[in-house]
Order: sequence, then structure tokens, then C-alpha cells
Amino acid sequence: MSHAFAYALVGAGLFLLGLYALVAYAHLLRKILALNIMGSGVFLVLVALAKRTGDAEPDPVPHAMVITGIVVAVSATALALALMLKVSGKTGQAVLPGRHQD
Amino acid sequence: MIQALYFALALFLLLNLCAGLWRILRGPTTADRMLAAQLFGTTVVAMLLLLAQASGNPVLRDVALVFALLAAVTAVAFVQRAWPEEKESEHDLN
Amino acid sequence: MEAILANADWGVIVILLPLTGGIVCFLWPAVSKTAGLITVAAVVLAVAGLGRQIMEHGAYRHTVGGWGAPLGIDLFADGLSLFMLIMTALVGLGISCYAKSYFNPRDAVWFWPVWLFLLAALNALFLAADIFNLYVTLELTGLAAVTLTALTGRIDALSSAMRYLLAMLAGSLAYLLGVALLYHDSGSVDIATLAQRIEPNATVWAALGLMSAGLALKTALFPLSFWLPPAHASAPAPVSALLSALVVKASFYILLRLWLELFADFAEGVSTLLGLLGAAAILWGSLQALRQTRIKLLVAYSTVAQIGYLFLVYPLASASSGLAAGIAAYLAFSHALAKSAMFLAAGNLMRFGGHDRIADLDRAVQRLPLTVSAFALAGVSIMGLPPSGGFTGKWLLLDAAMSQGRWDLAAVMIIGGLLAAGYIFKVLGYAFMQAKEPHDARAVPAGMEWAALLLAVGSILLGLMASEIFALIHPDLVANAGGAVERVWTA
Amino acid sequence: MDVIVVLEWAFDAVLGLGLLWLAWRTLNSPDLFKAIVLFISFGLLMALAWVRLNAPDIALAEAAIGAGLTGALLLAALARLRTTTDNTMPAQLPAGSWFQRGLLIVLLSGSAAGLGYAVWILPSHTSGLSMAVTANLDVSGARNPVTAVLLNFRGYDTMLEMIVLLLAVLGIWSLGGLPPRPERPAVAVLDTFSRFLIPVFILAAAYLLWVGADAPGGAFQAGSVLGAAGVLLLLSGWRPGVRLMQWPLRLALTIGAITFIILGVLTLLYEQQLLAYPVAQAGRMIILLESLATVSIAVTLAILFLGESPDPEEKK
Amino acid sequence: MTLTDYATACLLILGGIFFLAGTVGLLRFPDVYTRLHALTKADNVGLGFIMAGLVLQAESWLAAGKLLLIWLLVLFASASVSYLIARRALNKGIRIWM
Repeated sequence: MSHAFAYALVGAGLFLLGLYALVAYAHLLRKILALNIMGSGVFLVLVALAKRTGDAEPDPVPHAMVITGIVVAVSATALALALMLKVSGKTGQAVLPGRHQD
Repeated sequence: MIQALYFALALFLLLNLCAGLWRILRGPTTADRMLAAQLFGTTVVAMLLLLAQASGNPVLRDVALVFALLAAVTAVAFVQRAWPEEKESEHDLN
Repeated sequence: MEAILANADWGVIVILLPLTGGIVCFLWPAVSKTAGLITVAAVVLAVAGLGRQIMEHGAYRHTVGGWGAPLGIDLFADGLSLFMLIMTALVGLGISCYAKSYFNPRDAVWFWPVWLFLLAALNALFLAADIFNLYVTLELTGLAAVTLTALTGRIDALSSAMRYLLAMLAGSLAYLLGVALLYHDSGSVDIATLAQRIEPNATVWAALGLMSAGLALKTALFPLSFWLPPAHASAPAPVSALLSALVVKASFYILLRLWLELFADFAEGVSTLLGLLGAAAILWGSLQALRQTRIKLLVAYSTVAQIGYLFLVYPLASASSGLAAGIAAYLAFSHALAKSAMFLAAGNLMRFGGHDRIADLDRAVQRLPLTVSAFALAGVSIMGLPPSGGFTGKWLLLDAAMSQGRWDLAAVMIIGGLLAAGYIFKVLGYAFMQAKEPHDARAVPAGMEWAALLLAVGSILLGLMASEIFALIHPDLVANAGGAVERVWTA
Repeated sequence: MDVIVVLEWAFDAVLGLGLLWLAWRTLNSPDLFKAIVLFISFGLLMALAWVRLNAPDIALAEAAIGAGLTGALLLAALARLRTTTDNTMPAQLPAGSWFQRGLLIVLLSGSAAGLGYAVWILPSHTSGLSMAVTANLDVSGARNPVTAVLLNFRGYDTMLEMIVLLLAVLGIWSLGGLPPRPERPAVAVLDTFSRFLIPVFILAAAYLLWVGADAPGGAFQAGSVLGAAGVLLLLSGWRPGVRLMQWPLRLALTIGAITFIILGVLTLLYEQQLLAYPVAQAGRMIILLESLATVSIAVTLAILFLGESPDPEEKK
Repeated sequence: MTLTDYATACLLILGGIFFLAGTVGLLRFPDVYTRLHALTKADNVGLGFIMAGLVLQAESWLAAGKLLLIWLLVLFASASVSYLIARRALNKGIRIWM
């Protein structure tokens, strides 16, 4: 049973690691990687806690949520990467302008 | 007894994989890092097959099949797209 | 015919219509403008049909797929969500008429399909009764809003769209983690079922914290409002009107709905915090607005301030949460009308003068009377002067604050109103004067001016017809803490 | 056999720590290329985690999307990034002073403790909605519970997901021209490689789609595998004909969403409830929905990798 | 523990050894090309032995066929990818370790 809790804690850890990197680093590609890792963390929490059904089959509802979540995450990542390339194409740097002055 | 061997071997391959991570960190050239990722793909295929046999769940073989198919896509993307143009820096030629 | 119209399933039609419209615009770019306008008009009629049904039979519930609450997904509309649907439809219609003549053909091809998908997402969000479904609609709204913000392709639009996308994705993931904790704590994602099964333990507190933080980030509540001003200022005028009037209200509505039905009775600490942040938002937003030299940035900071008013509802709602929700919805509607009129007027001024620097508006009053009067009327509602809708909403809030002895919140509201008057009259003052180097005026299509004026007049009318509108969001129609509504009519 | 329990615990421990360590190294390694390769390995370990959590459907989706698409997307983006940015800015530059980051670390570790405790006190044995799903499984038209939830019980969510995918494509196309892509001459071996492998991809995707009704598989997994096949084709230099890029491509992108809406309207008329499949045809409707959704997902994922809008007229 | 179990155990252990050899080669070898060699060795032979061991345990011919297909795919993929990487490395001027 506690396999589920171990993986859930790992998931929560991934979420917070990603949140720290999202806020702490300026480079946009690193922020996008951080968002992906946060997403994987949330999905891990969702699926790990679905396994608390003893030796019966785990709860399929979180599994369905996570499958759609993964596909949505990859499309949001593709949009973020395209936007980053446009920003870096125009400003010459893959960093949010004005981020450092204020 | 054979069940224990499957898990033991899967664990051994996982440790193998972690050891390979060191090459990604240290790997001087970008090609070395991509190599390590390629090896991990194959190691994961082997582990999936072992876990399929250990847990008696034949579906994991489909997962292994998809991994075997897709391991090459990332490497091809690396070769075709992501290899930086400039000459590898000096320390690569050791 | 009358029978079909009476019991047609309006709730579902309100969602499917803009979806089909969006796909038609995407498949057939040549016809996107007309298809877009027809779809938005049809959505207004569908919302009217839904409104009539709810007024007669009470709250509307539709079990999608026929599976029922915990397993399947339900669509649910009570007075509060109907009010938000009416807001989205009317403001959306005004903005669509403006956008018809605003965009050049190349941008219009992308604007219309994305705007219709945004409209579908907002309608689905206001009708959703399932917190994971709310996550999906939030994601849909966010992606559409980011795409629209980056439409012009200029540097400031792209970088503010990037910052908006990162903030939006982080907020959605925090919200999703809250959903995961709530689901694994009580075994359901349906709001009504959750309302019965929830009891205050650490998991529910963590979920409440995560969801409030995620939704506050998406509503740009004060400390988390870093992304809103650049995004709303650099987007094209109709898009910034959409963002400020509708998209920001969507996540506020979810927070209000969750607070109303799930967390109301054990979240005193959170409501005082939200009230505090709201008060800080009013002061900080208004002061920042005073300092701006560009109209669109001024109006964007004014949005941050007015959102603060919405969050003052939480600490004052201890008496009856149904009434508090009514006040918040009313304030949101009046702000939506006024703010969209302001942004459209700002768009006209930019089209007219080629820039939106306040200092050299150069006799805008003589040459663009309709636009400046629209800006002025909207300003009346933002400032909260009678007879506008803004006044009624703020008066009710002030009355609630005074009756509960919250003099601090009352003081903040009054100071906020004065500061709002400050930055509105700053713009209007320059509109009368002559700029240092006068410039020739470029023609602004009449349709755009009239759209801005109609929305501004709407925000005034909202104040005049306050009594009928309040019948809509009457306490017994709004789902209260137990998730029960007195008159429920299952479609 | 307690040996197996010990080995399982060792496996999970190494996997969990490996995930956390890899995520931390990915996020603060100075070189961006190393970060991406570490992220790809992180995806592989995630697939193993899904397998250990008895979620083969998600392992399939993660394998197809993690190994096939996200890595290729990130590498292609990095390549384009190098053509535009002058790498004066070290990728490691953190934003804000060390004091702000210190405060952030304190805040996050506090919320880590809170979150950890919140997860820890959850009841240790609960079945969530699995009872309700198994009860209605035989009526839902699919024997695989995850497909039943995805396509029938929560089909409305999946319909909105299809629109989210469409929006991502619209977003990228509306951004207009992306910086030029470093084009490499196609290599003979790569041509034979992809020419041989594409049929196997299509076969595997068809197999996953067909088996999806009863065993792990289904629209999203098959669509991702086909999408990865499209990525491989694009990598080996194939470009769809210009005539194909107009409305046939747009139809392929929207076919999944269109089927959902048409089925929704039909069920609304005949069954008075949105997406309420009649029990007799539920299986056939799910198969129809899945196959057309697979087409849309595959084309969408390939177009996401292609990047700029295929239409000839370029934006400014 | 029947005869096939023993055979499977030996084959699996042999496969494990080859994977170990591959990883050690990856870590210890001096340049890209030799590491490529070590890596493909691990793929082809290591996986091959593990596959052989598991085929003995496979419950049906379909499963055995699927295992064989997986092995062939991995062989095909790693061969082509190693060639591509080596070719690109060569004309990018990564010198061969002498």
C-alpha cells in the first residue's frame, strides 16, 4: 500500500522542484522544462494515489484524467516553444525582457 | 525463485541506467550524451520485458514494443536537427 | 414551435454552437467573419432561452452521457452562472461588432476561430459542475487567450503573451493538484457530491490553498498580477477588452463557486486574506494607474484595481453567502461592460491618433465625440458614480461593510473610488486640450465607435435596471453551501 | 517470498530517488543540451514509474509522447534557438537576487512539508470511483475501464481536449513564421530506415487502436504513435504536397472534434442527453470516435513538430 | 525450478553481464566511436540473451513472436542510429582516439 504514498510524495516533490525552477531561472527553455516536470509531478500524485485499492485493479478515473493531461501538456509545450522562438527571434535573447529591471 | 531473478535483474538494469547517467553529466561532446540516452532506451525495453514476465502482465510487452519503435525518433531528431553547427570545442577531442 | 423552443436543451446548445462556429471558421477562412458574427448572435439568443427556462423552472441540470453525478459529468446552471453567461454573451456581442471592422484580413482569419473557441470555453466553464471539467475549460480559455494576445506579432505582445502563458500553465497545474487532492480525499470530482462529503482536514486545507493560489494567479489578484498589465495593454483592442472583461472573470467565478459551495463554512482565515489582498489590489492598482502615460496601460492597471473590489466580497459575505455571490456577480457584470467599453474606446483613440500616449490626445473630444463620451460613461461606472451599475454594486458592498462594522474596507473602497476618479479625469482632461504638436486625424469606422458607446451605455443601464437584474440572482436561486438549490429542474 | 518484496521496495526507492535527482539536475544544469537529454531520460524513468503503478495505458501514452515527441520537439527548438540568439546570456542566469531565492526556498520547503502531510494522512485503502466504473462497464461498450471512462463516462472532457489540441495548432499557425530551421541533407540510411519503419509504426498504431477497447491502448496512444511516425517522416525530409496542405490538412485536424459534435447532437436529439450512447451501438460508436480521434491526434502532433504554418503566405 | 527455468536463469544472467559490459564501456572508453561500439554491443547481444531467456518462459507463440519482433526492431534502430551518429561525428571533425 505504501508504494502509492511513496510515489505520491515523489510527485509532490517534483511539483515543488518545478515551481522553484519556474520562478528562479530566467531562460525560457528552462521555464518550459520546469512546467513539464511540474505536470509530471501532478500526474504522478494523481496516479499514485489511485493505486490504494489493495490488490484490485487501480481506480481508472485518474488514469483517464492523466492520459488527456499528458496530451494537453505536450500541445501546451509546443505552443510555449513556438512562442519562445518568436520572442528570441525578435529580441535576440530567449529571456523575458524587463524581467531583470523590476 | 525465478520471479526473484526477474526483479533482481530489473533492479540491476536500473542501477546500470543510473551509472550511465554519469556519462550524460560528464560526456564532453553532445554525441556522448545522446549515446547514453540511446542506451537508456534499450535498457528500459529490457526492463519492461522483465517486468512483464515478473508481473505476468502481457500488456507491458506492447509498451516495450512502442519504446523499441520510438527510441530511434529522438536520436534521429538529434542527428538531423539538434547537433550544434560550430566545431566541437577543444576539450572534445581528448 | 413554442413547445420545442420552451424545453430545448439550451445549456448544451450554448456550448455546441460556438464550437461548431469555431470549426466552420477554421475550415473555411473566407467566411470566418460572417460565420463568427452569426454564431455570436445565435449564442445570445440561446442564452436568452436558457434564461427563460431558469426563471420558470429554477436551476438547470443536465447529466452528460446519462451517467449521473459522481461517475459522469453534470452541467449545472443556477442564477449565478446564468448571470455570467448573459455577461459573456452581451459583452461578446459588442466586442464582435467592434472586431468586425478592426482587424485586417490576415489577422481576422485567426481571430474569429480562436475567439469562438474562447466563447465556447467560457460558456462551458460557467455551466460546468465538475472540478476536473473546470480544469479542462480553464486550460482551453487560457490557450485561446494567449493566442489572441500574441496576434499582433509585435515584440511587447509576444513577450507579454509568453509571460501570460507561463503564469496560466502554472496556475492550472496548481489548480489540478488541488483537484487531485480533493478527488483522492472524497472520491468524487462533482461539486454537489463533494459538498456533502467534505469535512475540514489537512488534505482539504492543502487543496483549498493550492486551488485558491492557482485561481488567484489566473485572476491576477494583487501580488500575482505581474502578468496582467503588459498582456492587456499590448494585445489588440478587442482582445484586451475580452481579456479584462471576460477571461479574468472566469477564474474569479470558479473561486467564488468553490468558495460558495465547498469551503464557505470553514474558510474564515482564507476569506480575510483574500479581502486583505483585494484591498491592497485596489490601492496599488489605482496608484499605478495614476502614474501611467499610456491609456491602455492605465486601463489595464484599472482592471487590477477593480478586481480588488470583487475580492472584497469574501470577508463581507459572512451574513448570507447567496447575497454576497449576487453582489460579486453584479459588480463583475458592470465592470465587464465598463472596462470593455474603455478598452474599445482606447482602441479607437489609437486608430485615430496612431499612438495612445495620454499627453498628446490632441482635441480628441471635438474630433471623436462618440469615443470620448463612451470613455466618459464607462469612467462613470468605474468610478462608481450614480446612476451607473458600478455605483449600485459598490453601494451594496459599502452598505454590507458598514452594517458589519468593517470601517477599514469601507475606507479602502472610498479611497479607491477617488483614485479611480483621478485617473479617469486625467485622461478626459487631456482629451479636451490640444497636444504640443497637433496631428491629422485618421478616420475611425463608425461601427467601432458605436460598439464602444453601446457597451458604455449598457453599463449605465445596468444601474438603472438593478431591481429586475437582482431578481435573477436572488438568494434562493443560487446554490448555497449544501449544494442544494430550492427549485431544481433536471433537464 | 519476502525477497521479492525487498527487491520491489529497492526498485521503487531507486526509481523514486532517480526521478527526483534527474529532475533537479535537469533544472539547474548549466548547459541546455544536457538539460534536454536529462529530461528525455526523466521521461523514460516516468514510463517505468507508470508501469510500477500498474497504469499500462499511461505508460503507453508516456512512451509514445515522452520518447517520441517531447524530446524531438525540445531538440528542434534548441536547434532553432541557437540560430537566433547570440549565446552571450549564460543559460544559468537566475532571475532575482539570492535573497529572493532564499525566501522562495523557505516558502517552498514549508509548503512541501504541508503538502507531504496532506498526502500522508489520506485514507490508506479506498476504491474511489472504480466500483462505479466496474458496475457500469458492461453497459459502456468497452471492456477496458480506462477507455470506457475516457470515451463514455467522461466523453465530454475528451471532446474539450480535442478542441485544446486544435487551439494549440491554431496558436502556432497564428504566430506566423518561425526562425529558419537548420536543414540537413537527408542521409541514405535515414531514408531506408524511415521507409522501412513507417509501415511498422502504422501497424503498431492500428494494433493499439483495435486492442484499446479491451486492453490498454486506444485513441490517444495510437494517435501518439502515428504522430511520432509523422515526426520521423518530417525528420527524414518528407514534406506534404502544397495542395495537400490546404483544406485536407485542416479537415484532418478537426475530424476528431467534428465526430464528437455530430455524435453529441445525434445523442441529444434521440436520447435527450449529450453523448449518451444507446447501449446497443455504444461499442461501435466508441470505435468510430477512437479511430477518427486517432487521425486528428496524429496529424496535430506532427503539425506541432513541423512548427510554422504550412500555408504558403508567410506572416510578417 | 525446472530445466527451462535454469536455462532462462543462465540466459538472463548472461544478458545482464553484457548490459553491464555495455555500460562500463560507455563510461570507460575514450571517444565517441568506441562508446558507440560498446553501446551497440549491449543492445544487440545483451537484449538478445534476455529475449532468449524470456522466449523460453513465454506462454504462447504470439508472445514469443512479439518478443522476437521487439528484438529485431531494437537491432534495426540501434544499427541505423549508430551509423547516423558516427557519420555526423566524423564529418563534424571529432577525431578518432589514437
